[in-house]
Amino acid sequence: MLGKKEIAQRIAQELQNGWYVNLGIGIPTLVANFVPAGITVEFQSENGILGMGPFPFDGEEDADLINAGKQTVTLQAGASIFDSATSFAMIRGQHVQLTVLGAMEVAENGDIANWKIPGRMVKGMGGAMDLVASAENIIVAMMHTNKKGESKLLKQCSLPLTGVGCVTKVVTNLAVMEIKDGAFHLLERAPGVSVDEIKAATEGSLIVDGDIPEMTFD
Amino acid sequence: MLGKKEIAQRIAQELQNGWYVNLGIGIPTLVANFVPAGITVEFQSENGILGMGPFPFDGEEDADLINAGKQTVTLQAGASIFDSATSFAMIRGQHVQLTVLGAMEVAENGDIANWKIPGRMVKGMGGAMDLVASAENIIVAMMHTNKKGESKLLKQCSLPLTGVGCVTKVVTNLAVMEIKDGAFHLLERAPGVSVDEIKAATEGSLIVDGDIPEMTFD
Amino acid sequence: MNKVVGNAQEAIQGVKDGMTFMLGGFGLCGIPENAISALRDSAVKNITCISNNAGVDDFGLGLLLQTKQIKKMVSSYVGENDEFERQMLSGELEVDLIPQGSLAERCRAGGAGIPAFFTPAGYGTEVAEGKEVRDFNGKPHVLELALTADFAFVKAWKGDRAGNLIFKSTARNFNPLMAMAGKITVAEVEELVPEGELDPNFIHTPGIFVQRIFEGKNYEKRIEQKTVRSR
Amino acid sequence: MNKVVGNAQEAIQGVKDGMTFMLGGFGLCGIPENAISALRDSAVKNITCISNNAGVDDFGLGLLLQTKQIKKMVSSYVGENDEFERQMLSGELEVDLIPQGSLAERCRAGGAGIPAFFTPAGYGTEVAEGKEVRDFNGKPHVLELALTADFAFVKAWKGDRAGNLIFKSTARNFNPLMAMAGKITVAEVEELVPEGELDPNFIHTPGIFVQRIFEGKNYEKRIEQKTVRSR
Repeated sequence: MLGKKEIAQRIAQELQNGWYVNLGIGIPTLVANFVPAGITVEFQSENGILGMGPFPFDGEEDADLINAGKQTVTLQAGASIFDSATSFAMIRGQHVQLTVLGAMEVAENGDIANWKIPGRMVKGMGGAMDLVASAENIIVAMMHTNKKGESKLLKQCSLPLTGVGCVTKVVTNLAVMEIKDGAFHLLERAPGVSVDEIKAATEGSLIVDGDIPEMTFD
Repeated sequence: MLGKKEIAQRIAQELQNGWYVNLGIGIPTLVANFVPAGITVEFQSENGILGMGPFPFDGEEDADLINAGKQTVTLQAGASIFDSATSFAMIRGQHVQLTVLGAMEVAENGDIANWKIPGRMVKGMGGAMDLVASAENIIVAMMHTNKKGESKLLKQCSLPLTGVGCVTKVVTNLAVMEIKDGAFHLLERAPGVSVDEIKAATEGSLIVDGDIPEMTFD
Repeated sequence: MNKVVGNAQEAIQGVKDGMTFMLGGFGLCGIPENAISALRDSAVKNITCISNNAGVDDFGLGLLLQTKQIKKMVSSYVGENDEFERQMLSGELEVDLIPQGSLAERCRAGGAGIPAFFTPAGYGTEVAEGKEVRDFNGKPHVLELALTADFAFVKAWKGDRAGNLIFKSTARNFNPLMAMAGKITVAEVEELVPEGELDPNFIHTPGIFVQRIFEGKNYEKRIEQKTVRSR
Repeated sequence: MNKVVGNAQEAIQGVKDGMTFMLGGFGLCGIPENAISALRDSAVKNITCISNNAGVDDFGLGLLLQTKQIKKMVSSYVGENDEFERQMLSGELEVDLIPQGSLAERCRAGGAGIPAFFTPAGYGTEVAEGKEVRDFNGKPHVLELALTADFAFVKAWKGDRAGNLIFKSTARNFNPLMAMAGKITVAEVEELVPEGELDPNFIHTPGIFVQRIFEGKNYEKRIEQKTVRSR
């Protein structure tokens, strides 16, 4: 079973040289710590940064330089700053090659719900609806089940949707799955996790085709 | 009868303090030379200047700094440069208080034609269609009649339109006219020009209400 | 052009109950702190605020929520404000939640004379309910309308007397877009400079979009999430 | 990110007959001189060029008109080019004339994932023929579609290896918008600098919009209308 760090680490293996990548709040943010050696990617933050760097050293934080999670950050050489309309022009115009974000629910057809629990949690969608409606390559990073132990990989989302048929891959504490043809296709198991355990934790259709390898980490 | 310079000079009397003004090619460009003392206006050039200044001194011209007529210009203190989309955002969004442009024909309902003579002249509309469709205050600067002596103030335009029902005022070598309620309303005569001469040169409905004063110049 | 006014009180002259305001900023970054204080002191009420976020309980737009001056919020994310959530869930506050990119583009459109545009964002979600949907390039898009405001309040780093503005780092965010969309746009700046001091090539908001400008004071610039790494 | 290619010939690799290109510039100001020369030398033909103007007879896009490489022009104003007018009137050249603001906005929209938008420009004229018209705020507007291109060729003043660009004065014009709308955007710059040399706060075109960049040479920067005043 993976921790949050390992989920991020596994997702980082998906990065390709030259990609622009938008990382959501939570686990996705951690992906930046695991960029494989030898490849260069630039991180986009939808509040207006391209080329976002690590957190600043203590005492060097700048209230005017934050990421979309409102955290103080830094800029890398070659970074640029722009307004929110230009930022979403990049996103909507598919100039960003990969979006990684968290979810409360993902359905077997690629639907995602992550912005609202009616009558209870109403934080808003932020940029998530723009991101999932636009990106061609959307990886969800999340726990396989919720706090009550219920599957978050469903036949159909029960919560209000963020986007329809858009998620291409899901990486959880248990598995890596691709979404296509209306089903979760199991690609990799977390170390020590069996296919049966993954099946048991997955409510939506799970296709298991042949031998499923364990994830590997360098 | 006014010369081109005097037409521009008369139009300059319409300027109000604090206005942003777009001047078309030809007579309108000359308006910038006659801004009345004590008022400040800024000239917008649709290729991306706000705060356009006079022509440069010889030898100081810069190929990278031109106006919409492709003429070398200068910038005034407080000027700004922007891309073409932002420029037309200003125009379409009605942030420019006055547009002055030339015309081949103006109709009594405010229609204007100035971009095309089918089968003969096909230079294109440039920014004129955006300007006339957007501005609330559009003054046409032109000669009252064409080279053949035919009226350019018509019941209906014969050439392909640039915009419909948009011209608010016309200043010619003969007269100043306001357009409203489907007619040209004579406001002022050029020095030495009679109402009858103006009537004779105007094909569209011309309303002459009371005594029509001569234009005055400082 | 001289658009300078003396202070925030002068700058908000003309605000009336029931008006719609835009306020720049992302979280607490780049918010018009002086204008918000002046609006609170003015006691203007029943206002609609278009702002990406709603501040925190005791800062930013949270100040106007405390005093219940806000009738309606138009935002994309309001997760940092408990009082907001309480007023929304209890029905005291009307809320229109909008995808962040659509919010930004709708403000720009309002300023740019584009009354409506199509975007893929929100298709198939409750955000698209009641809106026209049309396919372009084989993909469904939602028709979104432009937003404008009676007043737009923005915060810049430097500005000149003609209203030209430059922003610092991510304090830019929604400010340039909202500046375009205000019938009256009020800019507060950390430093007011003479015309000619800002390089014309690097103006973020041309002065034509700004009607009033003043040098603000006592900027707190509160940090919401101080995150640092060890040396 | 390193997007640097050696020269214009390398930068145009992949251009094919029948493709659609965007070319920045207003008149002869800010045009991609090196790319145009390379396109002429490549003998690519039947191309569609989206460019505000069509150059003059012997410079700018006029060079590709001379060689009859252009099948169709999409422009707002072509009044400076006699050969253009001749080819258009004789029917050799297809021409789509578009209001300048609509052209600029359609390029931006293409880059920004906005497939269509409403604008007042052209309503009631032949430009609106066959297009949807809808009233907003009591005023008729025309639905215009986004434009994109197989290649966009832009010219900047300075650029870095990551593709970040800054433009000088009015040589900016359509360049930043077309940079957004090219599937492959090729930027030629007067000066190529290392990453980190351009101030992140004052980048006109973020590198994400640029796929290839090179330092151009022998810029002629011809002036169309030299206008001066006496001292």
